[in-house]
Amino acid sequence: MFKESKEELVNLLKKMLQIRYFEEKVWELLAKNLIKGASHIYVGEEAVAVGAISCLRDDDYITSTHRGHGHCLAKGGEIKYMLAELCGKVTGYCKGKGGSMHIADVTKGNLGATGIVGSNIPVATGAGLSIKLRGTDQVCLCFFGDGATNNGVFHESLNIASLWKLPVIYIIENNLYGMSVSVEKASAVKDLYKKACAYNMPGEPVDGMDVLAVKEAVSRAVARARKGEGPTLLECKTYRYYGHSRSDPKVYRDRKEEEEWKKRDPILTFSNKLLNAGIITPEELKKLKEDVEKEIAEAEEFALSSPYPPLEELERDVYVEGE
Amino acid sequence: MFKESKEELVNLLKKMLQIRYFEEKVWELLAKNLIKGASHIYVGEEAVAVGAISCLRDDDYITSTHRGHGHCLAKGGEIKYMLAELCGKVTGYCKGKGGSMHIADVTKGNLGATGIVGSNIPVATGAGLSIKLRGTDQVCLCFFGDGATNNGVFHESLNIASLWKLPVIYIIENNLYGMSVSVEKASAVKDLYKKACAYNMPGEPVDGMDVLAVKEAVSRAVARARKGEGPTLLECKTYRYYGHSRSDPKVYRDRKEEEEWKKRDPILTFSNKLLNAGIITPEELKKLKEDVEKEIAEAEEFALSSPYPPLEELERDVYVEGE
Amino acid sequence: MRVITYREALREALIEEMKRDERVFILGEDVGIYGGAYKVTEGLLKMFGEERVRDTPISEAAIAGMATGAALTGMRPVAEIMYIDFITQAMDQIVNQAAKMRYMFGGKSKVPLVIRTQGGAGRGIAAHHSQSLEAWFVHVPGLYVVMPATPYDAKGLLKSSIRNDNPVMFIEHKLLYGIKGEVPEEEYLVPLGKADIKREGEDVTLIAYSYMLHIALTAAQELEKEGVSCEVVDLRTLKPLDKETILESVRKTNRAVVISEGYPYCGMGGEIAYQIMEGAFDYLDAPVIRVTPPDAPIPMSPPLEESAIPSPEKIIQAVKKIL
Amino acid sequence: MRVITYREALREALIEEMKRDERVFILGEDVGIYGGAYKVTEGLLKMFGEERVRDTPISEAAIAGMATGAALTGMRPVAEIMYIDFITQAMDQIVNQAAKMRYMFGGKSKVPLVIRTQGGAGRGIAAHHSQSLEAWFVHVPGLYVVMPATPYDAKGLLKSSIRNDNPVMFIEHKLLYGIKGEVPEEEYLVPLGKADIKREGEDVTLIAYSYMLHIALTAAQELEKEGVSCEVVDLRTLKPLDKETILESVRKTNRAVVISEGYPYCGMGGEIAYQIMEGAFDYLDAPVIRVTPPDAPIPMSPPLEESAIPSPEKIIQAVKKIL
Ligand SMILES: Cc1ncc(C[n+]2csc(CCOP(=O)(O)OP(=O)(O)O)c2C)c(N)n1
Ligand SMILES: Cc1ncc(C[n+]2csc(CCOP(=O)(O)OP(=O)(O)O)c2C)c(N)n1
Ligand SMILES: [Mg+2]
Ligand SMILES: [Mg+2]
Repeated sequence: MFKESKEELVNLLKKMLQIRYFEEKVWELLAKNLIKGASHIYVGEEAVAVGAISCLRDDDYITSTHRGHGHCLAKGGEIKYMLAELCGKVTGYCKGKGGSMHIADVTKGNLGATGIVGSNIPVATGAGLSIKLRGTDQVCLCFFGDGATNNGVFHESLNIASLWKLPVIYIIENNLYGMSVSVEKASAVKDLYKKACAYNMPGEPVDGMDVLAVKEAVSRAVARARKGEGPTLLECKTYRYYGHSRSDPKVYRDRKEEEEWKKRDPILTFSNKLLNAGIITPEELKKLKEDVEKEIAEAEEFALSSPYPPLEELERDVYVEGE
Repeated sequence: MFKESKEELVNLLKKMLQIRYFEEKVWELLAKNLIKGASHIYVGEEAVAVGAISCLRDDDYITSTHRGHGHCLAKGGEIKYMLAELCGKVTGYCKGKGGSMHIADVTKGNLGATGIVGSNIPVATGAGLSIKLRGTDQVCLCFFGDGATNNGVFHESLNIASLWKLPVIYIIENNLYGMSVSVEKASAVKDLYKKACAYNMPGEPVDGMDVLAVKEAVSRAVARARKGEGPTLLECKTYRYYGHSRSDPKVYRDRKEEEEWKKRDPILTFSNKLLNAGIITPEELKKLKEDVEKEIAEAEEFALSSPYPPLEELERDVYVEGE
Repeated sequence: MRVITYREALREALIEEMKRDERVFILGEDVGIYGGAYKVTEGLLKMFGEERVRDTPISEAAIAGMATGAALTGMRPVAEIMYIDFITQAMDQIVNQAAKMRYMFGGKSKVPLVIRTQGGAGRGIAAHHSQSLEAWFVHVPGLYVVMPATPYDAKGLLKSSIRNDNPVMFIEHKLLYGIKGEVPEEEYLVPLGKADIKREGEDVTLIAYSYMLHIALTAAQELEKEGVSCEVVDLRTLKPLDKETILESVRKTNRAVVISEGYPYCGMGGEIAYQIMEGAFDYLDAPVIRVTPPDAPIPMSPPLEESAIPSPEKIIQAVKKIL
Repeated sequence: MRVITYREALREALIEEMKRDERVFILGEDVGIYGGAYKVTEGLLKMFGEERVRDTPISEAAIAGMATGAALTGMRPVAEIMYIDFITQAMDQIVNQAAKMRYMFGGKSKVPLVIRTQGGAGRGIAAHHSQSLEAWFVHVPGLYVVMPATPYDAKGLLKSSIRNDNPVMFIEHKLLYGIKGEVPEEEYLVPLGKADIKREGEDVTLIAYSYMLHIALTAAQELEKEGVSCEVVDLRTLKPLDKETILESVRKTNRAVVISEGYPYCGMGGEIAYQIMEGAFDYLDAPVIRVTPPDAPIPMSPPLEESAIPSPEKIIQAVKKIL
């Protein structure tokens, strides 16, 4: 029934749980004002980051977005350093300078989240070019939202990636809205994968609530890319459960739509699948959840007790020194 | 055989001749250094501007490009003011401040040429929005080259125009090259009209060497736009005979390709058609050419004898005064 | 007098001008049902309908370009760019098209548009959502730059900006939306290009604008306790600059400190300092000093961010240095 | 010593660095067979092949963004933006991505890229092809800004820029490509961040860079005839700025004029003037004066254009004003 080993399957579930609980913790800390600033919550979309990044090797790249916690975690980010970063602590991945919207761990191939919608698309394309020039068989996954597909850099980048057959997989996380504006109102083409037609590139819709479907589609695209056959555009249809950011009252969508999507919750459906197939037992699932909860609690402890960066950090890291 | 009256047909031919002779004069004056700066010559592409703009009313708009003399002339620009502008004279359309790349006659609905490739595309889209908001049945023709279709503003604009059903006709002047870079090397999709697929917009190829074919396609698109049915993307396949600019040695294409295209010269083929159909006589054609030549000579006289703007003009027109 | 917030004042200005002139319309991201990221356009969709309050896709270049095209053809758009940080994607349309068209076209066109945007740090949202980029626009000929600090000025200046026939960059500050101040019920305008003395004093002139005005006023209060009398000039309009009011004040106090939240180099601080040196060198008893953030991006970490922004203490230090 | 042109010097630098380090590659519009709009990359395609000398579509944002992504992942791209005027389309990628990544990511990444571009007026190509926008980049933390005036400096600075680990804006001048100067056969570097005294003098310091250096030197020659001894400082690198060399000169001469071809407000002239006031106020016998074009776009008309650009006469006038 499953191509994957138990270990792989449990790992997929675990990563999704980690993201879910991490985000819920973030939401809580935002409410308590222990995290300042903005955080865009990935809850509901876990299957996309986890399924997609499960196809990668450690030396592959991703570029992420303002809604980037899930990508970071799936690419091997450690929860405690992530949470510390969101709290602006010196122990965070970026010494607290980046925060939620700029979380990055370049050493793990996470080329960074960005606060500017779409701006990671040319960067990912450049990473693809770099791979090609260096002659390795790495790939780069480029995540972005439905809203980003209407930005000019999407167009410029996909055109070039296709021309030059760059090993980049462009993954649209279509959660139906860019802030308050629905895909209906923002994109002349409603099935976003169809935009690939303008770039002579394969485009494909994917059930973004099904981690294995995502894994399957991305792994095919990755295989193509590794063979030098060029980029792919994948549209993962998914849903963000929370508001765009904490201050969003979600007046632009109705509760019924939310309920419909939640019935297809990626974690719920996948864990049920594993239970039904006898891959895991209810006890194992319970244990898994407890483990992740514990991990999150430890990370919270770590993040909250970590110091802020010293004020000298303000002017450091602007330039590479000693040139 | 022709839907058009003799007067209309002769007018099309005359406009094409005016552009051709105008451009040849410009080339000559550039060589003599009587025109400074850059001028991008439209020779070979006359059928596009003339055929397209013949579908417009006086109150319709166009937006033009760095290769904009043909558009300006076809939209009712007077040759002497155009040539004066290229020479930087105060009698020119822009008092000599704009020159070749910024020639405009807003009063005639020519919203201007631009030196930045693609930058007129959002402007045309805004003119379309303005028309819609004001509730008139005007339209806007937006001209740009094959190269411009790879710029992000093309994507953003066409998406919005389609969403909002704006009365804009996007006309690609596909002359096979953007400077030295061929469509093959610059665009992942080789038939540029197909890019319309990403915007849920009709797209159509047009023989850009045939003034009546252009007229036919554009008039259909204009009719759609006037009825509120939205934008169209037309790809006029054409060829620029000269180099990109005066300094271009054309090493990126071969002379044979040039010869092939010249066999389909828009003026030659159209005047032969009119002669063969007996619409005009050889004498009329000869007379027409002489008239145009004379007009150009007069314009040259006007432009060269006109004064430069006084130095006070340098700081004028930056702002609307008296606010 | 009635007391309302800066946000409400802006909203009133928009409503009044939209009622007064049907050519005025709004376009931008999430300006409709969402009411704008900072809720300035809240309720306007209901009041004026979807035609005049237009949600756009995430297409900053097209937003600015469409506003330009619409303004050029008789409308008076008020475009919103959600954060000034994103204006980096719209620079060509603002700087090369909107700002230069009138000049390039020999004074024969006008582009009456307002771009509302907001900048500034203080919310812990890091380097892509905290910039103060006004200097870029002051640099460019053809633009007005307006940055109100109080509800009264916000309303009166926005109304004047909408009525002005030039392209106006109207830059709000994210920390100002909630501040309250007196605003008359009856209609009024605040003229563009006029600075305002917000506090009279004898010993030193503090020159500030936008959020920094309040920091300067706090510093002035503190300094008063130590017997130093500060005159505080609120620029309100950065371009065109009210040089006379500045120079008059400095001729009286013989000392000046300029406070700006923008990056230091080639910023507004140095500009004002230069103009004072040029216009009142013989009156200066000490160098004019600027107080700005350091030459570094804005960090997320709260203590670092706080230390980046000019504070009353830093202003006081600067004043003491030149006393 | 051997005499070659500025263009040849740049070309040699590119060739030497591409031979030295295979991570170095070139991308941009018409850099291949065309050899670049100003022929700096002529012959490089033949020498290094299509992989390392890459013609791109007209996609400025993607060019800058790809360079960023490639630099972030181990390559050392030299991207060409044909005219600095077009960089308006690439601002987000340069300013928000390339410049800020290192800081946002807590110093854990580097972006070693060079953006070669050229600016300046003097060729009669009007407002979209004649700007000097260096001030925008000096404003932004995280970038280097380099503007050589001589063949010697052009070669040595370009080589240093390519070897530098920071993003460097390398801005050439269209009127300089043909000028000749001595350039050694053997390899050398010119350090970034060091100004150069191109002429020693006693009475007044002229501070200039790029093409304006030559205008300043001409003015100095003229002034010498009238018994005024000018020291001429060539900034070479605008950021980081060699404040010490400037201040040292002014402490000797007690007077300074800054010459810049950029727009006046928030430009380099005021910036240097400010830094002199701050660092050497007590040495100043007169205000520091800037000589720049007026606050207007660059007009096409030759006499107007000429009158826009700082000339030896204008510099002489400025010097006389403060003597
Ligand atoms: C260039 C730019 N424009 C606007 C914004 C403000 N903004 C932040 S997220 C967002 C919506 C993005 O929508 P989408 O791409 O679908 O991603 P999602 O938030 O749904 O994951 C907007 C408009 C931005 N950050 N950058
Ligand atoms: C944004 C921008 N990039 C580059 C250029 C330089 N440039 C001027 S014309 C041109 C080629 C344009 O090609 P195309 O759009 O096909 O128009 P054509 O010249 O063939 O009519 C280029 C690259 C420019 N003017 N603007
Ligand atoms: Mg979305
Ligand atoms: Mg072309």
